[in-house]
Amino acid sequence: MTVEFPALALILLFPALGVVFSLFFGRRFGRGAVNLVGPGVMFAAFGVATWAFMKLLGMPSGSALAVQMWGWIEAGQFHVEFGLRVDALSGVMVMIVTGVGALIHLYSVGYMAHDEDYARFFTYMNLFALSMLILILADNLLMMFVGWEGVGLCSYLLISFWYTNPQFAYNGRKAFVVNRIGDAGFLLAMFTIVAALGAHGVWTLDFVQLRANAALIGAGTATAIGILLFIGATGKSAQLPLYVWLPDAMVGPTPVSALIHAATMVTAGVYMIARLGFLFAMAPGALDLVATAGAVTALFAATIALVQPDIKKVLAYSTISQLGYMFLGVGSGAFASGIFHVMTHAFFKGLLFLCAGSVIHALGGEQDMTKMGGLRRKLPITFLTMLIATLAIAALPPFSGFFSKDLILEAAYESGHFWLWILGVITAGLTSFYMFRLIFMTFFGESRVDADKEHHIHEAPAVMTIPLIALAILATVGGWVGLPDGWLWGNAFVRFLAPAVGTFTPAVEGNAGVLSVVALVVSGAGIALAYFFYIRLPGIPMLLAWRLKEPFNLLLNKYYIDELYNLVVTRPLFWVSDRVLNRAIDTYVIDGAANGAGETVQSSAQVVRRAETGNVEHYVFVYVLGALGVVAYYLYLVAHR
Amino acid sequence: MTAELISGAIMAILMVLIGLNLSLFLLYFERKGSALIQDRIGSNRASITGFGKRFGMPNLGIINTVIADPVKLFTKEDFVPDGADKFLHTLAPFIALFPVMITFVIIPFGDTISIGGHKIDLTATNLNAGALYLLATLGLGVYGVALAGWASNNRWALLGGIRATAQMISYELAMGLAIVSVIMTFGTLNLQEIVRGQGGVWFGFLPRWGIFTQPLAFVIFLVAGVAESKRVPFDLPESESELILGYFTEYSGGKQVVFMLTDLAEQALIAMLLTTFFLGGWQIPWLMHDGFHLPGGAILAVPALAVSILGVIAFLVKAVAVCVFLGMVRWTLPRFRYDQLMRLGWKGLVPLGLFNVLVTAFVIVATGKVQ
Amino acid sequence: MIPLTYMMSLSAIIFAIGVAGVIIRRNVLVMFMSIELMLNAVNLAFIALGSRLGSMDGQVIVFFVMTVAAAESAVGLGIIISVFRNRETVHADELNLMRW
Amino acid sequence: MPPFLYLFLGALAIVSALGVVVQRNPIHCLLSLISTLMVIAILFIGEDAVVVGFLQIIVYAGAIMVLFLFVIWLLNLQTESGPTGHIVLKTLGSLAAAALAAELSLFLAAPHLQVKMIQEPAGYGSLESLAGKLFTDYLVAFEVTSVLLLAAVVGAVALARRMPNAAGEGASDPRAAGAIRAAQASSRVQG
Repeated sequence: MTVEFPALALILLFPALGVVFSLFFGRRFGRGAVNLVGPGVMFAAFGVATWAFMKLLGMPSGSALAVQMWGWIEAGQFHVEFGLRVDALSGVMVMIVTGVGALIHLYSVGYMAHDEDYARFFTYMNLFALSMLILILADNLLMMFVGWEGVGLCSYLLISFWYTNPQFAYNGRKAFVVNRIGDAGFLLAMFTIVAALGAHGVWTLDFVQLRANAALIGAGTATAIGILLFIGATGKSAQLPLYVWLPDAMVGPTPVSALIHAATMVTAGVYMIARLGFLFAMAPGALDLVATAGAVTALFAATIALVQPDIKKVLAYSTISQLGYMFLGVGSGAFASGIFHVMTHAFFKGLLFLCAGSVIHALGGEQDMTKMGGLRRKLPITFLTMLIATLAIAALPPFSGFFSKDLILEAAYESGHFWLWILGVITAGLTSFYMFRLIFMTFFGESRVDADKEHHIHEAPAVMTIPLIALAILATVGGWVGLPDGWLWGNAFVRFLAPAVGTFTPAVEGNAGVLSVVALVVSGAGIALAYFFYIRLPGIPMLLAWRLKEPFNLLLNKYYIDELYNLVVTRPLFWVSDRVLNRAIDTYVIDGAANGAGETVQSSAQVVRRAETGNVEHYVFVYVLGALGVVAYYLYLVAHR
Repeated sequence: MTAELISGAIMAILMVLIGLNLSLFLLYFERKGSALIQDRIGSNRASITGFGKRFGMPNLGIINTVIADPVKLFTKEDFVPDGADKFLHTLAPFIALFPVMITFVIIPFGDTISIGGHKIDLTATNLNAGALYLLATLGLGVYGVALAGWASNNRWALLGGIRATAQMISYELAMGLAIVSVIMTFGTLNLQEIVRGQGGVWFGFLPRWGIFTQPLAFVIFLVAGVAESKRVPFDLPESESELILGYFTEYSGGKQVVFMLTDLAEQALIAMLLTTFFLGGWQIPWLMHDGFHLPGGAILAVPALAVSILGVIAFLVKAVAVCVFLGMVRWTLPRFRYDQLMRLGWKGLVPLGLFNVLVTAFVIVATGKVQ
Repeated sequence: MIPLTYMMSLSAIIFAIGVAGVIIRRNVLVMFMSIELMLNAVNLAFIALGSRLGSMDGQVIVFFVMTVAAAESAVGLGIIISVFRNRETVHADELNLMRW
Repeated sequence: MPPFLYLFLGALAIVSALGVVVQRNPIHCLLSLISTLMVIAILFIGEDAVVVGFLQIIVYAGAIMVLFLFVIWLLNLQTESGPTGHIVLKTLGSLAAAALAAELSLFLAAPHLQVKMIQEPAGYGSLESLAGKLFTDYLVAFEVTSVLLLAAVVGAVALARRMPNAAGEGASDPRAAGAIRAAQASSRVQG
C-alpha cells in the first residue's frame, strides 16, 4: 500500500534552500552563515528522512510513502509526474545519503576552513545532495535521470573545484565526458523501455507501473535494456571499462571524494540496477554481464591499488573494487546484498576518505604515503577511526564490511558463478593487503614526513573528528542489521528490502559457514602479508619492485589503460575532427554553403535594389495598387457566388 | 420630446444669458473693483445724461463698462494687418468664443422643478457624458487664440498665440485630472448628478461639497482655471510689458470685443464650474427637498418650488462670489515668468493631480464604493 | 438608423482621400495628416459595424487606435523635426537618401 | 441620427477631407483635418459611441492636432507651390485612390455584407460599458498601451532634443514642443 506523505518534499526543499542561500547570499553573509546553513540544511533533511523512514518502518512490509508534486510532461497518453516515492530501497538510500552527507558536510566546515571559495563549495555540495536525493526519491525513470545528470554535473563542478589548476579542470572534464557515455546508455535504455511498452499501449516511466507491466517486455528487449542500463551504471559507478575517471576525480577536495566518489554518487549505478531489478530478473544474460564486470573490476582495481603511492589513489581504486563487489552482488541477483554493501561501504569508505583527508589536512596537502609514517601518535583519533574503517573494509567480524561482503560472496557462489566467487575471494585478500599497507605506511614505522611539514602536524579540529567518530561507530555496528540467518534477528536488512527488490533464490546450495570462513582466512592472510612486508621487513617491497619490474610498472601505471584509451579513442577522435570535420567538411561544405548563400543574396539584391527608389510616393503607389488588387479579388469573389 | 426640446432651448438661452451677464459683471468689476482695490476712483465720466456728477446722480461706472466700452470699441475701425490671413483672422475670435459659449449649456443651475405636471430639470442639456463634453470643449478653446496669433502675421501675436496654446494645453491636463478625481468621487459624468451628490451633510453639519471631499482637486482646479482663462497671474499670452497685447495685438473693433468677451466668459465659466464641482452647485447647506434640516435637528419647512428657486439663487450667488474672488486674485498677485508657469503646470499641478486621482481611487476601493 | 453601406462607403471615401493625400502631397507633415485621415476612416468603419452588431469591441479598438495614433504622431513629429533640422526640408521627394 | 443629418455630416466630412489634400497652406490643411475629425466625432456620437466620440475630440482635436500645429509653427512652413515632381505618378496615384474608393464602396455595398442587426444592449457606448471592456477583456492590451505611450514620450524627447553642437544652440524649444505635446497627448488619453 502507498501512503500520501507530502513531507517528502521537504527532503528536497532543504538542500534547495541551501543552494539558493549559498549561491546568492553566501558571500554577503560570510563564512559563519554558510558554515551554519550548508550542513544545517543537510541535517534538517536527515531529520525529515528519519521521520519518513520511521513511518515506513511502522507500516506493514512492502508499503511506501509517496507524494505527487505536479504533472511534469503531458504528451498524448505519455505523461510523467514529478513525484517522490519512498519504499524500503529508496528509504535506505535516503538515510545513507542524508546521514553520511550531513556528516561529511559538517566535516567540510573544518576541511574548507582555509579556502576562500567556501560559498561556492557549499553551493555545489548542497546542489549535489539535492540532485542525489532527486535521483533516489524519483518515482519514475525520467526524474531519476534528472538526478543522474545533476549528480554528474556536481561531480564535474567539484572535481574541478580548484579550477585554476588546468590539470584539475581537465580531470573534471574527463569525468564529465566519460559519464556522458554512460548517460547515453541510460537514455537509450529509457527510449527502449518507452518504445517497448508503448507498443503495447502502456505509456509510462513510473517504476510502479513499469514493474506492473514488465511482463509486456520481451526477453530479448529486456536483455538489450539491461545491457544499456548496465553501460549507464558503469559510467556512473566507475566499472570497467568506464572507470578511468574516478581515480582522476581524486583531485577534488577530499570531502567531495568521500561524499560523491565513495559514499553516494558512485553507488547510483547499483541503486539503479537494484531499482530496476525486475527488468534484470527477466534478462539473465545482462545479469551475468553485470556480475562478471563487477568481479573483474574488483580484482583489476584491487591489483592496481596494491602499488599506488598516493593515499587517495589507493582509496579510489579500492572504491572501484568495492563497487565491483556491489555489482557482483546485484549481478548474482542478490540485490538486497548489493544495497547492503552500498550502505556499509558508504560508512567505512566515507570514513576512510575523511581520515585520509584529515591526514592530508594535517600534513598540509601531502598525499604521498612514502612521505608519511608514524602518525599514529600525532593523530590518535584519525588513526583509531581509520583502523576501524580498515578492519571493516578488510571484512573482519564484527565490523560491518564483513557481513555485507560475506553475503555478496555467498550470493556469487550460490548463484553458480563459481569463478566469479574465486575472483571475489582473491580480491578480498588483496583488499585487506593494500588497506593495511596503507595503514602501516601512514601510521606506523618511523616518520618520513618532510622536515618543513613536520612541525605543524596536528589532530583535526572537533568539527572534523566528530564525523569521524560517528562514522566509525556506524562502520562498526552498521553491519549488524544483516546478521547471517539464524543468529539473533537474522538478516533483518534483506528481509526489509525483500518486497522492494525481490529475494535471492540460490541456484546451487552452498554452506554459508564454509564460504565465509574461506573468505575470512584469505583476508587474514592479506593482513598478515601486509604486516610482514611493511612492519617486519620493510625492504621486501623494494626488492619485489626491483625484481618484478615489468609487472610492478604495469600496476604502477594502472595497466596503461589511460594511454590505451588515449590511443584508441582520443587520438582518432581528434584526428577525425581536425582533419576531416574541420579542414574538409567545415571549410568546404559549411563555409561554402554559407558564403554561397551570401553571394547569391548579394547578386540577386544587385538586381532587386533598383526597386528601392527611396521615394515615398512610389512606395505608396505600389501599395495602393496592391490594395486595389486585393479588393478587386474580393469583389470578384462576391460577384461569383 | 418637443416639450423637452423647447424647454432645453429656453434653458440653453437662459444659461448663455447668465454667462454673458456674469461676464458683464466681471467687466464692471474690472473697472470699479480694481479701482476699489487699488484705491482709485475708476471710470466715472460717462453717465446716462452725461452730467451725472452735476446732479449728484450716483454713478457706479455701470454705464461706462456695460455700454460705453462696447460702443467705443465697436465704433473703432476693424483693421486687418497686411499679409495676414484674412479669413482666419476674422474667424479666430469666433472660434475662440464658440467653445466657451457652448460649454455653458451643460451647467446645472437648479434642481428639477415641476410646472404643471412637467418635471423640468434646471439644466439645458442633462448630458450623461457631461464631464467629457466639458473636457472636449475646453480642449477646443485653444484654437481660437492659436489661430489669432498665427493669422495676424505679427511676431508678438504669434508669440502670444504660442504661449497661450502651450499654457492652456498644459493646464487643461491638470484641470482634467482634477475633474477626473471629482468624477471618481461622485461616480458619474453627469454634472446634475454630481451636484445632487453634493447634497446632504456629514456629522450633521458639514455639507458634502466637493471642496470638502476633494480639497486638493479644488485647489488644482482653481489654479488651472485661472490659467485657462489667461488672467493674472497667468496672463503671459497678453502681458503688455513683453508682447504688446499678445495674440490679439492686431485686433480692433468688434473682433477685439469678442476676444475680451471670450476672456470674461471663460472666467465666468470657470466660476460656474468651480461652483458646480466644488461648491455644491445649487445646493444650499442643510436644505433638503422639504426644507432646512439645521444641525441642531430643528426643521423648518420650505415649499418645494421655493426650494428650487432658492437653489437657483444660491447658484448665482456662489458664481458671483467666485467671480469676485477671481477678480481680487487678479488685482492682487504679480505675474509669473513663463518658465515658472510651465514648471508649476507640469511639475506641480499634474503630479499633484495624478496623486490625487490615485488617492481617490484607493479610498474608493477601500470604502468599497466601487460598483 | 443609417444603413451600414452608407457608413462604410463614407469611410471608404475618406480613406481613399487619405491615400491620395499621401501620394499627391510632397510635404511630409501633410502626408502625416492624410495618414490620420485614413486612421479615422477606419475608426468610423469600426464604430459603425460595432453599433450594428451591438458589441463594444469596435469602440474599444477605436480607443486603442487613438492611443496608438497619439504615440505615433508624437514620435513621428519628433522624427520630422529632427529630419528638418538635418536636411532643412520636409519635402518627401527630396528625402530620398534611402535609395540604392 | 436622422438621414438628412447624416448626409450633411458626410458631405462636410468629405469636403473637409478633400481640403486636407488640396489646400496649399499647411495650417489650412490642419484646420480642414480638425473639422473632419470633429465631424467624424459627431458621427461617432450619432452611432451611440458617445464616449469614444468625445475622446476623439479630446485626444485628436484637442491634443494631437495642437501637436501638429506646433510643429508647423516650429518648422515655419509656408504656403507651398503646386504639386511638383512625379506629376504622372501623382495623377495615376490619385486615380488609383479614386478607383480604390469606388471598389471599396462597391464591395461594402455588396449584399453579403449586410450584417443582421443586433439590438444594442442597454448602456451601449456609455463609459461604464467601455471601461468594463477595457478592464476585463482588454486589460493586458490597455496596460501595454500605457507602456507604449511612455515609450512614445521618451522617444519624442530623444528625437526632438537638439544635440548641443558646435554652434552652441540651446536645446530648449524643440524639446518643449516635442516632449510637452507628446506627454500632453499621452496623459490625455490615459486621463
